[in-house]
Amino acid sequence: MLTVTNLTSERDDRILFANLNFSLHAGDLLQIEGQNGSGKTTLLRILCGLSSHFSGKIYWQNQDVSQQLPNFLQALLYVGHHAGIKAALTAEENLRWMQRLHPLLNRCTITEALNQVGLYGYEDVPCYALSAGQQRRVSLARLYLSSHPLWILDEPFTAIDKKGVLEKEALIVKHVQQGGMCILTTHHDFDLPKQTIRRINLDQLAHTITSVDTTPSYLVSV
Amino acid sequence: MNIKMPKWFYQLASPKWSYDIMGMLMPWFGLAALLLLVTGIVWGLMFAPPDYQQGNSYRIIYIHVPSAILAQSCFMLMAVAGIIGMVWKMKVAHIVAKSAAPIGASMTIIALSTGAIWGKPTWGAWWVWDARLTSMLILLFLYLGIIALYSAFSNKASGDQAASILTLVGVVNIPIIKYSVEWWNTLHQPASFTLTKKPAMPPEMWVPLLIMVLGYYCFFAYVLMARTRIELLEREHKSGWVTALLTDTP
Amino acid sequence: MNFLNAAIKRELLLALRNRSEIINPLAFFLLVITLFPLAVSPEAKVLANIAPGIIWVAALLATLLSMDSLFKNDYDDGSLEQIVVSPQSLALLALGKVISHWLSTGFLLALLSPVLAVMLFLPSEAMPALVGSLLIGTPTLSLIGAIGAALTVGLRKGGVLISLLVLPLYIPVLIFGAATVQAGALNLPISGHLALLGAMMVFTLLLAPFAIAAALKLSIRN
Amino acid sequence: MGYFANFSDFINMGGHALYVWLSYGITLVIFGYNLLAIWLKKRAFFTFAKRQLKREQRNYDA
Repeated sequence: MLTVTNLTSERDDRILFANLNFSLHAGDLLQIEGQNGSGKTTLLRILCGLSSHFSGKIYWQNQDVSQQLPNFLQALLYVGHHAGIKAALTAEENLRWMQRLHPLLNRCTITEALNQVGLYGYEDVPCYALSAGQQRRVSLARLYLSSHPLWILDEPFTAIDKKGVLEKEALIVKHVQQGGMCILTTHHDFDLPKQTIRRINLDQLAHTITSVDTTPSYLVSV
Repeated sequence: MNIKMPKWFYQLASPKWSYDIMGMLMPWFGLAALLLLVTGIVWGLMFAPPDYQQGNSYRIIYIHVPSAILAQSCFMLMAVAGIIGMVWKMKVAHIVAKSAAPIGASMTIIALSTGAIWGKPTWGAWWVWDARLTSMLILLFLYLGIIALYSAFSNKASGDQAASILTLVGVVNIPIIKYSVEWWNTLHQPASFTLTKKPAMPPEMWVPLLIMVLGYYCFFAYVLMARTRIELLEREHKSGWVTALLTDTP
Repeated sequence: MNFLNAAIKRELLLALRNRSEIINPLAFFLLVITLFPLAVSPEAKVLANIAPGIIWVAALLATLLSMDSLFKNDYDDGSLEQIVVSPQSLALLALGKVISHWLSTGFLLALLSPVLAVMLFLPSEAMPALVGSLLIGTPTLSLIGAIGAALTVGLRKGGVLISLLVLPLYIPVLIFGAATVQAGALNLPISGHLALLGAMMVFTLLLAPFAIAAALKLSIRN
Repeated sequence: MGYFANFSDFINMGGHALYVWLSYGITLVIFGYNLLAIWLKKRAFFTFAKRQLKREQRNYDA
């Protein structure tokens, strides 16, 4: 269970968002919206502990995340802008290294995961020979491997074809329905029943701050 | 600047044509290299007379001199191929230059090591900062720089351009390096060190040497063409003729 | 412990994938040594005197030269981020990276150094001292250099900065390294010098990985 | 045996055996390396290209 209280982020003296409060329970799917530069990526990086540009508190299992760091990171899968793939290594070597980093990447074998992302037969191809889209799919193969409770995905559907997006979407929904949590940023709108998704729109938040800066932010739960 | 060149020159531009031509020439060069090298070595080692001063260690000349000559002419070849590649936009010329670099480097290493070993009996040390050996060492660094530059670029075309420019700069600098090393050598070299100018070599000495030089050139041509063909295949492996070639070889 | 082995194996695999990366420091080492006879004088006596010092300075500069790319590639393609987000200890990974960096530079420099000693007319009695001091000294150089690399990985012009940060820290290793070779050349006992170099190595081996891990986290988070 | 009286003289090279045979040995090794490098590159390309072709065929049929 992840809880965030009055999170404020400021980058080169520009307030990206302020007093953000939300909490995420098993089975929640949270979509962060906002146009580019509204701090979506920064928010995700703050949650993963990859950015120090913030004030406010983040709790994991009701304890401050800095005390809980080992098992917070154990439970977290972060897919960022960078694919995190070494071009000189083959797809299989990359994923085996990822498994070495994250013991929880154990739901299926690497070949099955690569198969799911449509890279069957590309196991031993060095990633520099793959296209950007294919490299992205190697990185996303982790979603099929992962049994992490918390997924934080930054624009997972970029450079992915229509069919791939639908598959990934189904996978995320399955993950959430099985009691997992997921925070993601994407421009793609899920065609899912409204009540299962919670959204935070950073633009609206920014709007409220600048216009009336005294009122604390509010939780948009639809 | 468009200078009119003979027809075969433009034909070389098409990778498939040069791939086939080189494929035909290779066996001949390979055979010639084998014959020339074997006769040259047998003649030089067994039948040629030793040097009256240095005795039999003089026989190292038959592998040292040809490799030194080849190391320098290979650099010239790379510069010319680089110019052709850049002026006429010929990919094959760039590939020839890129394939020649490692061979030139290996020839320089042969020249260096045999030269140093040859110096041991006469000068008493495994390595001496002699003018020729030092310039050869600097030539090796030029080669290593060019090879490193080729592999530093992921985009092959820009890698070729960059390395060709470095080769041109290098080839212009070779005489300057040679001259300054000669001058540095005379500046520091006490008189006793310089080898007295040997009298002209008798024919039974320079004939095997000539054969060895020709043998080296044929070997160089053989290896160069082999490397160029593989690089051509790698660069053109998306094109039709390579896939056709792949499907019918076992 | 097996995470350390996995990290070392991965780094060595990466180093072997682009072999020309390994040759550059060696060529630089040879090149710097060649400059001295040209600049100073080719006479055996002169060169033999300065040989220990210049071989060690050249080895030090060669190690420093290869420091910049230690973390840079991982930082650029996002794999460093993935390691910071994983539950594995960053210090162990840093140790693995430094060990594999040492194997592909410092160790080879030590093996190549007799060739250079011959070119500088260093008496052959000094060979064991030379190779020994380099084998024990270069790990310390790699460890300290890695701290500099980790501190500057996020900066654009980090390469130049590394030498500024790290060269002062190299001075003790340089002093005792060169002294070992000089003692060896004069047939004096060198065990004392080697012991001191060994002590420095062990000391840096224990502390540097944590400093590197902290520096990496800092660079990733800013 | 040409200039040398017998085979052992030839091997001895008038006392310079070490230098002559070391240099010829190094040259042989480097010539051999050049030939080996070609063979390795050729084999590496063909295995990679053939597998690539097979993969494209499969994707094409799928």
